[in-house]
Amino acid sequence: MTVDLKVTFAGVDHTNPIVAASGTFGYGKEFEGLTDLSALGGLCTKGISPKPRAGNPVPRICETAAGMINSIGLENVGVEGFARDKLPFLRTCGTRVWVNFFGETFDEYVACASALGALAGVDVLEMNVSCPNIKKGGVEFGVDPPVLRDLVAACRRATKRPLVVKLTPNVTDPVAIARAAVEGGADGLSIINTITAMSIDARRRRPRIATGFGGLSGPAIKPIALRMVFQVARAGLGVPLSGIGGIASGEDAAEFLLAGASTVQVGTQSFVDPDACARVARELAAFCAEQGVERVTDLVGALED
Amino acid sequence: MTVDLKVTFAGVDHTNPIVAASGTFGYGKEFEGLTDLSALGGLCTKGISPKPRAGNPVPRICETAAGMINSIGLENVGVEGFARDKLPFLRTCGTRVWVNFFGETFDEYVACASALGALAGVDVLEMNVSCPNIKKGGVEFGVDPPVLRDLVAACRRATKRPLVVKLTPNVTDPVAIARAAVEGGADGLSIINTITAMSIDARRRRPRIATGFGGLSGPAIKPIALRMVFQVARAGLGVPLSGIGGIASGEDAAEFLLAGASTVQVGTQSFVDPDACARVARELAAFCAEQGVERVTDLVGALED
Amino acid sequence: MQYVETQLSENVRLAGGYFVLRIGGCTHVSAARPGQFVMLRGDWGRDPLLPRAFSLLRMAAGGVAEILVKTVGRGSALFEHAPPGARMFVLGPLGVGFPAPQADKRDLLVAGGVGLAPLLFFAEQHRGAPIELIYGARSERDLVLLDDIVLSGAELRVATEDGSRGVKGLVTQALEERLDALAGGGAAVRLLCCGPSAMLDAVRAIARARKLDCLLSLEGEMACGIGACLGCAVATRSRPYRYVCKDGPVFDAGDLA
Amino acid sequence: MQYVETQLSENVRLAGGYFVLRIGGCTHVSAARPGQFVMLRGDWGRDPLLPRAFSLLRMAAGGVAEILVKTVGRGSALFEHAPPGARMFVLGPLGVGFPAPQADKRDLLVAGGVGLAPLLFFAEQHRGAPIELIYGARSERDLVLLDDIVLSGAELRVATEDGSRGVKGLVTQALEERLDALAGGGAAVRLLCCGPSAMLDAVRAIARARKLDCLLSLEGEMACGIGACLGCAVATRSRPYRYVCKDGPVFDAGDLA
Ligand SMILES: Cc1cc2nc3c(=O)[nH]c(=O)nc-3n(C[C@H](O)[C@H](O)[C@H](O)COP(=O)(O)OP(=O)(O)OC[C@H]3O[C@@H](n4cnc5c(N)ncnc54)[C@H](O)[C@@H]3O)c2cc1C
Ligand SMILES: Cc1cc2nc3c(=O)[nH]c(=O)nc-3n(C[C@H](O)[C@H](O)[C@H](O)COP(=O)(O)OP(=O)(O)OC[C@H]3O[C@@H](n4cnc5c(N)ncnc54)[C@H](O)[C@@H]3O)c2cc1C
Ligand SMILES: Cc1cc2nc3c(=O)[nH]c(=O)nc-3n(C[C@H](O)[C@H](O)[C@H](O)COP(=O)(O)O)c2cc1C
Ligand SMILES: Cc1cc2nc3c(=O)[nH]c(=O)nc-3n(C[C@H](O)[C@H](O)[C@H](O)COP(=O)(O)O)c2cc1C
Ligand code: FES
Ligand code: FES
Repeated sequence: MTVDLKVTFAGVDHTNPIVAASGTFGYGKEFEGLTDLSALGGLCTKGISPKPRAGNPVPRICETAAGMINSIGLENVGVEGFARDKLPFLRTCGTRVWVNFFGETFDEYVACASALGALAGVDVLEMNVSCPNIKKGGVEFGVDPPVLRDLVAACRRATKRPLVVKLTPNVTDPVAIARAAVEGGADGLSIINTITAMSIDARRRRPRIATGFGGLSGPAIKPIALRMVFQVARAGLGVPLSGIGGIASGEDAAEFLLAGASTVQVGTQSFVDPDACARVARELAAFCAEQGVERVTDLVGALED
Repeated sequence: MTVDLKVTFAGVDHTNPIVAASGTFGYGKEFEGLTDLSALGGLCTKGISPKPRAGNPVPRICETAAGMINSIGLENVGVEGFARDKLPFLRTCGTRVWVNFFGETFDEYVACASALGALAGVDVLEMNVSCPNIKKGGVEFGVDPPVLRDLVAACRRATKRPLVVKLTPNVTDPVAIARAAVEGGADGLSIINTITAMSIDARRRRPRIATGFGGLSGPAIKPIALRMVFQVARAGLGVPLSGIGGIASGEDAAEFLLAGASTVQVGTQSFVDPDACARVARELAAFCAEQGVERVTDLVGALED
Repeated sequence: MQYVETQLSENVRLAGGYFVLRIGGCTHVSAARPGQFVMLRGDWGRDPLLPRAFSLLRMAAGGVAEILVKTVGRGSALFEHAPPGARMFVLGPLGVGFPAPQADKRDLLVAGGVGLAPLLFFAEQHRGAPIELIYGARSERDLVLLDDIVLSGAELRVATEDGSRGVKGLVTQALEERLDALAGGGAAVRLLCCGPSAMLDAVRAIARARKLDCLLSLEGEMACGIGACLGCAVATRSRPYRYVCKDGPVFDAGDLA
Repeated sequence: MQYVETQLSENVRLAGGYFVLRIGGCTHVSAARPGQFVMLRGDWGRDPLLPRAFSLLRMAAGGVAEILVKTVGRGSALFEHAPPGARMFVLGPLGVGFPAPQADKRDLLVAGGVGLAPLLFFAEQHRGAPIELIYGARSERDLVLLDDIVLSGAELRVATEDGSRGVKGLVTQALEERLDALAGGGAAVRLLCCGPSAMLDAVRAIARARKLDCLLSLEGEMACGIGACLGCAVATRSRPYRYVCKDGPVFDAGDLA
């Protein structure tokens, strides 16, 4: 049985629903020779800011049970460096190019959306709103519905590209946050970013991450991510969802599709196995074939409950 | 080196900081012959409601990466059954008796606090506020600061026993919630309860838990729990904290103490190894000895950051 | 009773994806009765987190516990690849096993898949008692340990869905035929059954229709195996819920709700 | 390059909690140079989640990769207990190794703990070159593979903190003494060092003071080993950060910030 894996997400067609998650796939080039990049539905870059950033001091990562914490500090080459050094390669990969971006201020977000949206070869803009809002005492932009709505609306006005908002899971009510993003004009939602977490070295009496807190990712968070995707899907906000969190197999991907996502992103698993995205795509195809699912889109939201 | 493991929590002295977490240790009796109950600092019972409850349909549990989801449905013998059939044994265990309780309404909470608080042999009352508030459309009592403050205040008036409030982690701002509980009169805070989560059987296209959502526990959530304990500890609310979430070893316990907890609870690990609580207590003593820590209380909040 | 750390002695590959784990150092389980189970963990990290329940296939000399496993998920796959010498953690014996044969009854054991394990144990333990074993599988290559069954002295009948061995059809058809053949439609028969849940349901229906004593060994989602997590609940007539790990895994079919 | 699934051939226990894993089926790593490393995972679930980096000790005939491990945490403990036949997943060779000996320089290798591995590999690979190895440990029983070092032809000096073997004192004292004894304070010497970070720092300071070429093999928190996670950053003079897995693990001491 041949399975049709094609999906359209935020108006952009993808050869399959598997997208490499931001910050876990470098700028694509890092995985050349380690996997077949054209086997991916899409590839999301490391988060880009207006200016280059050197990132946080080490230690930046530590392992936890079935997961890891990172505080890379959004190290990136900046908009210009990206356009000059990274995008040309990405355009040759035979996969959809998602560009993740962020700012430290409202204006930086808008500048980034505008500049990146103007680059040919950028298929989808993904807005990372899990960054500390300096004006509001460092609380994430993404936790306050009115702030988020305005921020998304401003970015929305700055570009015509498909604009996907990546939600933070560190909230009481993900649906309220999702609704605010959609009201602001989001074409899709990515769910979820990392969960704020901490690890302590009891012998050294210090946090294992230089910055104290970091973001938890990996299989450990999958059940939380799946719950949030399902909650938002059930709210019927009218935009497609990209499910993220601990996906490591085709069956994991299918679970997110059933919960209501129409693309899924593979993050931490690419560290465990650089071929993970392509393998998940293969396994998803095999899963569909085994289950007699002709079009992968038939899985989307097909959970019986 | 002999290590002094004694702690005082909410005015009650404990032989060591290790408490068996609610819902993971039955009513104590289940572990007779499987571990030395008198080696525990305390033992928290399954959550008690005014009337007995049969609990949820099966499947009630499923495994996830380094964790599990449960939706037992707060099955319990009710206040009367507890006083008659369970408490007499608990009083003979040589450990502090924590009684966890909950209600479906405001009045049920108060009735429970009052009835349980009147029983001799109950050392600590632990209030589970992660239950759906039927009046508010099933949202947990514990996510709304004003509601929580009033609920705690009402229970506070109903009993003189030490009253510890067990916080839900499903919130944007754990400090705001913690503050509300303390304003209501809590003598201590237990942090955290399970995180709302979901698991899907992709082949059967159904949630793996009969009720759809359930609570995630185990090592997977430890980094989130540790972060929340640290956040609340740093806020300096003036009440002691009991750290909970994925604790499986003496070193895990030490991490929570360093983050600011003065007792810790071992939950899911008792399913992996019925001797876990006693083992964690032994390992914590060995850790202190190795580190030259004379009094376990010296670890509390001693993180350098 | 505590988890005992020990080592895998042998990992015997059988047909059809089945294998037998022979675990040494299990003298603490030696007194186990057929139908009882152990909780088993391998030498892995915190994932899979929970131990797995396995009915005992037999207790061999020198404290070697044997269990019959088929790979279905993550835990069993890790056991499948565990080489001799791999560390194992074993708690048991747990639960309530099958009651011994009764003087006036013929025991008809009905087995499917890994459900063969406790029933073969029963047959071996009660050698000489009037025991028959009806063993069903999809196809001949899913049948395992046939020699052991024969050696146990149990009268063996095989049913395969594709007819590649024994009677063609479901094990329940073979059961009905056998009951029809027995005096009084098998009135002096007791059914002991372990296998997939569809099979348990079908056997239970037959027992109800023919008013036969029937004991079923159930599975259930287990976290602890010791009655603490309340995960393995099963609805019964005598109480709202009983627990597979404490009150079972063997239940009187008549008590199931 | 992909993770290759293979099996542990042998798990050789050495003194002091050290052991050597001999992993068959590693022809893909055969061309590895001393100082390069592999990412290794065992047959466990999703915890520990991440692979572990190990410098190669040597590549033996028939594609057998050898690594020297000491148990310090969860991953190494699982490897310690892995019996022959256990599944292993190996990615490599990764990173940049030690540059080959230079005609006009004497190589002084300074090793501590598992840091011996890449340096012994270097000595074996460059048999005949003027190589000396100064090997430090707390005590005699923490010294491993001494015979192999001698066989490699490297001139061996041992320093133990308790004086139970070789010179009493830290490895850096032995290094300073040796440099003093060499013509021109060791001006025609290149230092290659791998060991605990305190040792690396001390050797770096000596190299700086004496203006010697110095190459250090660093460790760092790694998730991926391929330059993707940006976890293994190390601050350098030439760029704000370089990465242990891509740009190292061997760095010119002069470039470290
Ligand atoms: C009392 C008792 C006795 C048991 N005795 C045996 C025995 O003798 N031999 C044996 O092999 N197993 C036995 N089991 C089942 C065993 O405990 C495990 O559930 C089984 O090995 C699957 O575990 P896993 O980790 O491989 O699968 P998991 O990773 O836990 O599950 C993977 C997938 O398989 C499904 N699944 C889980 N269990 C089963 C099952 N039993 N049949 C079909 N699908 C399943 C799950 O829903 C999931 O989709 C027994 C269980 C109980 C409760
Ligand atoms: C390039 C490179 C090469 C390496 N080569 C080798 C090698 O040849 N042989 C070898 O045994 N290891 C080597 N390591 C280290 C190895 O990758 C693991 O970090 C080490 O085995 C510990 O892993 P673990 O899972 O046992 O400990 P973890 O569970 O990851 O950590 C447990 C505890 O040990 C601490 N810890 C972690 N690593 C070390 C360490 N290296 N020394 C002291 N404490 C530590 C952690 O902070 C933590 O407190 C190398 C690392 C790198 C980056
Ligand atoms: C090392 C690392 C770096 C990340 N960087 C970014 C980033 O720059 N922008 C972003 O939106 N998300 C970032 N993320 C979050 C991931 O894209 C993803 O949402 C999260 O890791 C959960 O998915 P996973 O469990 O599959 O890893 C990063 C995650 C990791 C582990
Ligand atoms: C099966 C199960 C039942 C539980 N029942 C209760 C309960 O009745 N009341 C309560 O406050 N918490 C209950 N909890 C939550 C635990 O007490 C604990 O807060 C949580 O499991 C996190 O700790 P852990 O990771 O160590 O398990 C339950 C947890 C589990 C796994
Ligand atoms: S398995 Fe926990 S109560 Fe039965
Ligand atoms: S280990 Fe990931 S970048 Fe070096």
